[in-house]
Amino acid sequence: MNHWIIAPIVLPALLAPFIIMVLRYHLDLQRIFSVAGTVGLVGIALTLTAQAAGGEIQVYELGNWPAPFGIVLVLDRLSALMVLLTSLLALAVVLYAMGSGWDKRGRHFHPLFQFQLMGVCGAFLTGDAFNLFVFFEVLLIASYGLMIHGGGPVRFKAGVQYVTYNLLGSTLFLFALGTLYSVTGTLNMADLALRVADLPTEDTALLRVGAVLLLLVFCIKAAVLPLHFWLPASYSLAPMPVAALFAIMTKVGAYSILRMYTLAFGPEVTITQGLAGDWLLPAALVTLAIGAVGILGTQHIARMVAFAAIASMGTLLIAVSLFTPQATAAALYYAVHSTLATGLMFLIADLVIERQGGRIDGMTPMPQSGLIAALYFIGAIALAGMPPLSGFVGKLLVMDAARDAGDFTAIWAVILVSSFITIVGLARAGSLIFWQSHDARHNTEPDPENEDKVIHLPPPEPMPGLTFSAVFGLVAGLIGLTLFAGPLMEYTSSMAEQLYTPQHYIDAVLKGGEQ
Amino acid sequence: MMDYAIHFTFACFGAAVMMCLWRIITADGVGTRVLALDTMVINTIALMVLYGLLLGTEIFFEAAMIIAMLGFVSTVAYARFMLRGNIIE
Amino acid sequence: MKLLRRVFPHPHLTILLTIVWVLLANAPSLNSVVFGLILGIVIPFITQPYWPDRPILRNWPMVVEYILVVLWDIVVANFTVARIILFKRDADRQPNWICIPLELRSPEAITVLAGTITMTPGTVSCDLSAKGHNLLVHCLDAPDPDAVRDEIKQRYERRLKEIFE
Amino acid sequence: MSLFLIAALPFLGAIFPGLLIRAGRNVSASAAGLASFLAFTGLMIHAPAVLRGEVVTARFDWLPGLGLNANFMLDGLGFLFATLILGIGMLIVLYARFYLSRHDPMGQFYTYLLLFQGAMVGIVLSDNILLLLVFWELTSLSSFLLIGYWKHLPAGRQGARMALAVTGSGGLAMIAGMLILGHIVGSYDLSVILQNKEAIQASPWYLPALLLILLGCFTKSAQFPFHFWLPHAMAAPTPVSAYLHSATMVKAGIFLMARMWPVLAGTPEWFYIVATTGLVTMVVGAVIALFKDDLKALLAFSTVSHLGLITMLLGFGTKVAAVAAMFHIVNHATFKAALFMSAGIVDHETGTRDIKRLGGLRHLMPVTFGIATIAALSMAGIPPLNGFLSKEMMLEEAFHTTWLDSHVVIPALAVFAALFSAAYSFRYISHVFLGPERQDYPHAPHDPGPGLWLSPAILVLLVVVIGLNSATVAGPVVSASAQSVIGGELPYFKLKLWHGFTPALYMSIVAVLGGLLLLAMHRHLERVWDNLPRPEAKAIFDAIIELLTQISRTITDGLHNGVISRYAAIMIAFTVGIGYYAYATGTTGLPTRVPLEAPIIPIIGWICLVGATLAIMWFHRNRLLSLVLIGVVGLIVSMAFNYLSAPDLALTQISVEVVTMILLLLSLNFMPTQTPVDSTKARKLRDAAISVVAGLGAGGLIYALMVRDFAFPTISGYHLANSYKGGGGTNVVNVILVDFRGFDTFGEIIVLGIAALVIFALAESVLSSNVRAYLLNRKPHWPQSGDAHPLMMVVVTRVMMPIALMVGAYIFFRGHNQPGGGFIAGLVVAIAFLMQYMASGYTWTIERQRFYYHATIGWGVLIAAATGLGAWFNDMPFLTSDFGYLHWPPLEEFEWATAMLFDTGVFLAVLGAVLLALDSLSRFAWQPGIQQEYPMDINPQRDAPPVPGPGPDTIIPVGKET
Amino acid sequence: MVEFWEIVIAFFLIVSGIFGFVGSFGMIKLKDPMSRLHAPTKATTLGVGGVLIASILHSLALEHRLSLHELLITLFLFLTAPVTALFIAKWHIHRHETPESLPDAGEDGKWATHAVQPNEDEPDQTAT
Amino acid sequence: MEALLASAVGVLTAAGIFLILRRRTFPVILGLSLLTYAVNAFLFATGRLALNAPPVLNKYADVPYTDPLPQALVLTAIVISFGMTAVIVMIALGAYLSSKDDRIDMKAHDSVDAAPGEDV
Repeated sequence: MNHWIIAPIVLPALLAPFIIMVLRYHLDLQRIFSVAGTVGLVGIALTLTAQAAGGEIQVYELGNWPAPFGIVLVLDRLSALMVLLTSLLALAVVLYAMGSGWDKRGRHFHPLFQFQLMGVCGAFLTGDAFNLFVFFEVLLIASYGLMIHGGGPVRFKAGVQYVTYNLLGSTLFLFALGTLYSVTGTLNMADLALRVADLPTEDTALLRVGAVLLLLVFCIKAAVLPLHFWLPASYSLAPMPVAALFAIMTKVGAYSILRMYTLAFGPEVTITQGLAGDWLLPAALVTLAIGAVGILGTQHIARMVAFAAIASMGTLLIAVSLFTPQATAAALYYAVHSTLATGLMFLIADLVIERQGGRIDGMTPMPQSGLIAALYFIGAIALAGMPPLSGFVGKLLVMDAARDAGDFTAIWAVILVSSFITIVGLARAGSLIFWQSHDARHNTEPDPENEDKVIHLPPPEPMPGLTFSAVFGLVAGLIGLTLFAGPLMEYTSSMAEQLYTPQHYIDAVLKGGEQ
Repeated sequence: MMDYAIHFTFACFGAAVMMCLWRIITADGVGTRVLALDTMVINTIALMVLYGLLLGTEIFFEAAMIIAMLGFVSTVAYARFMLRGNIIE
Repeated sequence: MKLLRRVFPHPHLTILLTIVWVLLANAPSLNSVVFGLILGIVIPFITQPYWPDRPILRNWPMVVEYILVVLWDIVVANFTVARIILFKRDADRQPNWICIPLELRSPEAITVLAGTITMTPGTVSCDLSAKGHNLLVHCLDAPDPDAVRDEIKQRYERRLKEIFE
Repeated sequence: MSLFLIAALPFLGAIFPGLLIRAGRNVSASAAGLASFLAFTGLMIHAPAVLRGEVVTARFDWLPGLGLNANFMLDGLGFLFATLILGIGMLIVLYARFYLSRHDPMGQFYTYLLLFQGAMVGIVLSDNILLLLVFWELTSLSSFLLIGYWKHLPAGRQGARMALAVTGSGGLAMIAGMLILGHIVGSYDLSVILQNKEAIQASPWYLPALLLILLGCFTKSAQFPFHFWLPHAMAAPTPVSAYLHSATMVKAGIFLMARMWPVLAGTPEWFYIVATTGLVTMVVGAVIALFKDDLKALLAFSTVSHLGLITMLLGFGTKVAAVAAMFHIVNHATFKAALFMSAGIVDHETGTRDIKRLGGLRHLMPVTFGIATIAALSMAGIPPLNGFLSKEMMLEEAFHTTWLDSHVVIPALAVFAALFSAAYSFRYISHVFLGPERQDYPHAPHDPGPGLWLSPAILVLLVVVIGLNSATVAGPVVSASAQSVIGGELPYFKLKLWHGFTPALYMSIVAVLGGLLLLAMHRHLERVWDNLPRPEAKAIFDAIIELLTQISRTITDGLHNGVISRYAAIMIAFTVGIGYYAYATGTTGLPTRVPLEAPIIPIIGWICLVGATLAIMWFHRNRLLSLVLIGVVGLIVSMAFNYLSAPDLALTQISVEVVTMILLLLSLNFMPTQTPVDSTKARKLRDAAISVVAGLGAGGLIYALMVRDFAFPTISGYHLANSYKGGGGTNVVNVILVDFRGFDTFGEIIVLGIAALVIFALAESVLSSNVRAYLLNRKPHWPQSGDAHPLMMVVVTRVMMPIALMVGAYIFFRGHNQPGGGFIAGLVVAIAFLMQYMASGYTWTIERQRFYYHATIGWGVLIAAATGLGAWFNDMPFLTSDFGYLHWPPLEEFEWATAMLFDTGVFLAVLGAVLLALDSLSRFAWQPGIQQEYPMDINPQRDAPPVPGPGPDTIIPVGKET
Repeated sequence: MVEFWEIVIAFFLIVSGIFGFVGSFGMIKLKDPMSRLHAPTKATTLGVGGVLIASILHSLALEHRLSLHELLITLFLFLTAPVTALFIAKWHIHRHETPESLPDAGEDGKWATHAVQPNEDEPDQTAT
Repeated sequence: MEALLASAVGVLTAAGIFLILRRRTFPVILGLSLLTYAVNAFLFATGRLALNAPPVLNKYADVPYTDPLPQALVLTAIVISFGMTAVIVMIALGAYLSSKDDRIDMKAHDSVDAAPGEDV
């Protein structure tokens, strides 16, 4: 019996209560265990990736109940990659959080962090629609805790909004699941796929409603316009390391769209035709545009990065919404890039905020800026999709994949114009924060009117070595992503191929049931 | 015979529940509202036992019992809230 | 004895709980009695810090008598009150407050008394005085408050005093 | 040397200056110089082959899936540019070493410079247009850094951003163009593309691709109307201006046009777009340059003009013009870089670059004067300098070119531009170096050391040598590069000084004489110029960017205005709309189920439910009342579950209901009890409309679902069939929860545990902030009554709590077979403890508490997980359950199941979570002074024997006996 | 025999129905809040009690098995209803009555609900 | 019966959403609770309605059972939404206490650098 599949869920699920029970008052030990757990997760994820690389789809039947009746975990290339991505990002984030001392600005950072990982990994691995809901909730509730970690009135307020919006989303999820169950009588995704394919025509309307509601739920998670409103405030007001971790959460939405809309409601299924394609692409385009506009239109670095996250989701979803193997391969590559880049940029934003407050107004001086400015520059390049980093490659891939779409001119135009606005916005912010402040420091006396705006923040992080190694780790990830774009792209292509031949998945899951 | 009696009783308690609701909505003070809610809970218990009687099943018993227990807790909580503000102090 | 006291901090409660369990199980069998007894021992053990000074019931026959009296009173009072509610005009009623000086001192006894008063329709025990020596009762229709007070003291408090003190 | 290495050397070199700067400025500069030199040497190794017309290549598959490959090739064109880049690069490294002041971070400078150099080399060596794009954008980025190098200068920052915005956007357009091009051809490799002229020019996508690519070229090469960024880039240190903005980066666009010339040129579109743009740029640049007082601005506009010239030549589309263009590239690079450096020297030594403040420097700075003069004369097109040669060729070509059937336009304008060109060149010499010496230079000027003038001197030497001996010195390179531009046979051309009395010669003479005349009239012209209304490019650009920013801000803030109700409204409306669309586009059949009858009791329940719900809407401002009404709703929903055969749900619903209500009450204690009116009528109407639509949607959907049967047999048939056989329980819902779908439940208790942790952490963080003081000084909503812990309540709780625990145990143990289970049991037990809290108060109870909630949650999750893991030892998947029967005489047999253990975990987690949440909330109300000694406030027994009544004023304090 | 039991059960049911109805009707009809407090006691006692007795009789006489767990509900109601009533009464006293409007509390001076510290409304810090 | 339940779901949804669209935290929380009832009822009803057919196996008789799966799902959903409600109540309380304002809306420019405790 191969138990590796469940390890990414069980490991954090055991670690977190252990930390709560035994290490509640020992921050140092918590840190050690948390990091060890995350490293372990990376190891597990690597193992899983290696197991999945061959193309075999592994099924884990929880409780030893056969497939459509019990819950199954399914490991294919895509889920393995997403778990790996999660663990890598998590490692960087946890190191950063320790180094910057964020984890001691409130209680229970590490347990919540582990639970969050559990939720995310579970969402990537599960093969059951309702179980997906449960893991969504796990990751959401942990994210609520992490988001308000550290407290403060504005953060709480943002927290209320975040929770409210997501509760609406969860409600919608239940409506969708109920509808799907009510029509098909199953919850297992593979079984759902089979039944959808054979559905009598009289039931199509209801099934379509269920399918589209599900899509909307995932779109909320993926921050597609006009369902993205939860993101800017919550990401920008969350502690930045947490926001960096949240970079993977939007990907959960994108992942789920890909999963459901290739497996059960795939492009060749006639009765769900036009549900995703018709509006998802325009929505993704608008998402990208609004994200880009937001980058230029904000006055705080955290909010800017939040909009950059939206923009990158826009690009990603453009590729997703094309629903072709080539585009999906591009989307997956871009997903990896955008996760790392967004995470990196949030961490950099934290470095800036800790020192300068994060306002993009050119008034607040930024001390010791050399290295951070360089890092910002790298992050901005990645986010804006400028060469030589993976953002550029990803953008090219997406544009190239879009070429076969009917309205590729619109796609290209939006991508390019958004890139332009992004570049202008990031350059503006960077020069105001890092360069203008030189001016402010050297040449002008502090403006008495703005005196009160200068925030006296706690001294910089106690362990800069850790913070910077986390940041450098992500930078290295981006560079690696660029250098090994070829092999990686091959791998994502094989993933896409696996996704677009859902029969293998269905066979693997349901054949397990006959044994 | 018994069926008629059961339905009569159903009607009585049904009417009682609705009167309680009416009281909850129209009362002038919170105290009366809580009282009406409490009464409503009690009527509901009766309804459930009746229904079990009608169907000849005991499956509703636990619910009735739990409601009897918990109705108390919530009423006390409301009252404490009105008296002291803090429910737990 | 001391050990027994520690293991069975609350014999009355243990019995009560065992009965409750058997009632819950609703199928008298050896299993449920044994199980109920185990829980009936464990639970008082867990909750004993919340019930520090436990009363002792002295007069068991009186307990039975008291219960029967109260049940009878409840039935009678129900009819009385139903008549008042259904047929008496609101203006004709004479609601009244009554103060009942208490001779009981044990909190449990006072509680039983107050509970009894409330459960017999027509009277509701509303408050204790600041040191617990008087009970405030509200009557739905009491033209003669003193009579009500005397009846309560006579019918209930006397018996309770015998039971508890 | 491999082309990879040549392209990589500058990048590798870029690492060192920054690292080595601690070792000193010389080391840093040497490292940079060495990198350039090595690359240059490597390049030169290939020189013979390239000059023979061979093409050196190096290939590496980077991202074959896309066609983005690290393919390099070195042909004549590439060689010409690479030589310029690396050669001038070395000179600039030298120059910069002495130019930069002590305070400038030199390591950074060289790093940026070499990054730029690498990017440029990459562009000219790329054999893959996507790779070229990569390097293309890299030049924009590195130039951004270089222009903004002096961070303290606002002009530098703005110039950098402007340059990035303009060239970056051009690059973006080019991406699209290149992708189209690659699509037409089917490959992104240049060598393949260059073979496919016919396919490209026949394609309907030719014009878009051409426009997009040219957009990139024009922005990069500062062609009108994108020329404005170049003068503002002059805020960069002079070495940068000399390098980027005269010799190399701005020529990237030219390079690309030359590169693409074989496939793109030769069509009318090409001619009219490129030649016209070049012509206009040439004229405009030249005119403006004459009136610039800033030395570098003058040179910048002259660069614009000359770039226009080259563009125009390429635009002509004739082979000779292409040769002339190549030749002028070389010449312009030499004299313009020298001019910039000399301007830098002047600036460096005198402290100003304002021509108005200069003059008469020829004696003070003789060396500089010499260098500048020769270079400027070359720029003016004075023989025998190299500038003359290429200008002649340009004029010659211009003379033969017709534009819209007119033979006059181009030659006339070309002469006009040349005339201005001569004029500003002369002005550069005369107004800076000639004329009387002045006394008011900011610094006392003198010639710098050789470190500064050596580089321009070398370039000037080249200017002269090429001019005198063009055929031998420049000839091979020009031919080789022209060969690779043109592709086929080279046309007949000769690089020499004297071509005879050609029209070009006359035009040249007119230009030079006219230039002198203009110089003489400069003062008057300037007055006219100053009074001329003309658009200020920077102001327009700034206004556009500012407008863009403002619009973005308006959109962003307007859209994300923090009003969650609007967000929610949008989401709901959108959802309903899309849902309806999905419904309307499908088909639905007739009802297949006979609806159940609705007797009187459900109808009453329905009335109560709807009435209570509407009342909540109506009275929602009265928060306590709404809570009471919510309680009614919960009660009825629970009843409905019971009625409709879901006893487990009913139990759960009602227990959750109570706990939720208590949580809400606890929090309401600290919040206002009334909601003020803050919605207008219209808003309410809008909200009502949205909610009604959503309600109709939800109700309609479930109705449509309920009247039809399942299309397939549901999977729950299996659950019913296997619940007892496989799961050992008769309560199928419970078996599903703890067995079939135990994993869901596992997640669910974790959710609950996390919720409690979050609440705890939040309470901690609130209580450790300054909110604590507020809480301590808070007044209650209304006066508090006396007797916080009434005697009756306490006594009843003493009996009720054990019974409630008993009920909890009962619910727990029967759960597997009858309605109940760990979850409900956990809630019931939690409520039992809650009763105790309410009865005797927080402090008193917590002192007697024997277990810790955190640990309870932890144990719960661990036990549940451990139960799951236990199956591993059986070599079964997580959560595989087992059950059996035990028989201990004289007891009857009873059942055990591992699922019970799992349920225990659920129980503990729920218990701990609920209590931790309630506990955390209760701590808000806790006051440090409250120390309760007694469980009840009034206890007559404590005072026994009764003392004669104390005075009527006796005060009973809360929770504390006097 | 069965008919007899049915009649008995029906009797209890009808009695409970009537009292349940009257209990809630009282809440509508009675005007002052204190009097309303008396109404639910009927529902609690005879109202629910009658149904429970009917239920016990039903299982005993018609299904021939002993089912006494209904007694538990009675037990709970009898235990809890007085406390509920007490609290609501206290609320009323707290809000609508003054020490003067109530009968004299004898030697204790005040009724517990009114026996608050004079400075209770002040910031609670002083409560130490 | 079906119509009753469907209309009840509709009314609960509508009322819940109406309250969610209010501008103070408390009504929003109430709205979320109502919406939770609605969705639970919805989910429950997807198993179709049945009277007196609880999914508790009867060893002695062959009786109909209603679909147990939606019930299990609703149970999970109830528990999860309880946790969520508890959290949002607490966060709302924290927001109110630390800003003395229970408006749910924020300003567009709100950012964390408003020092802790600063009134927004």
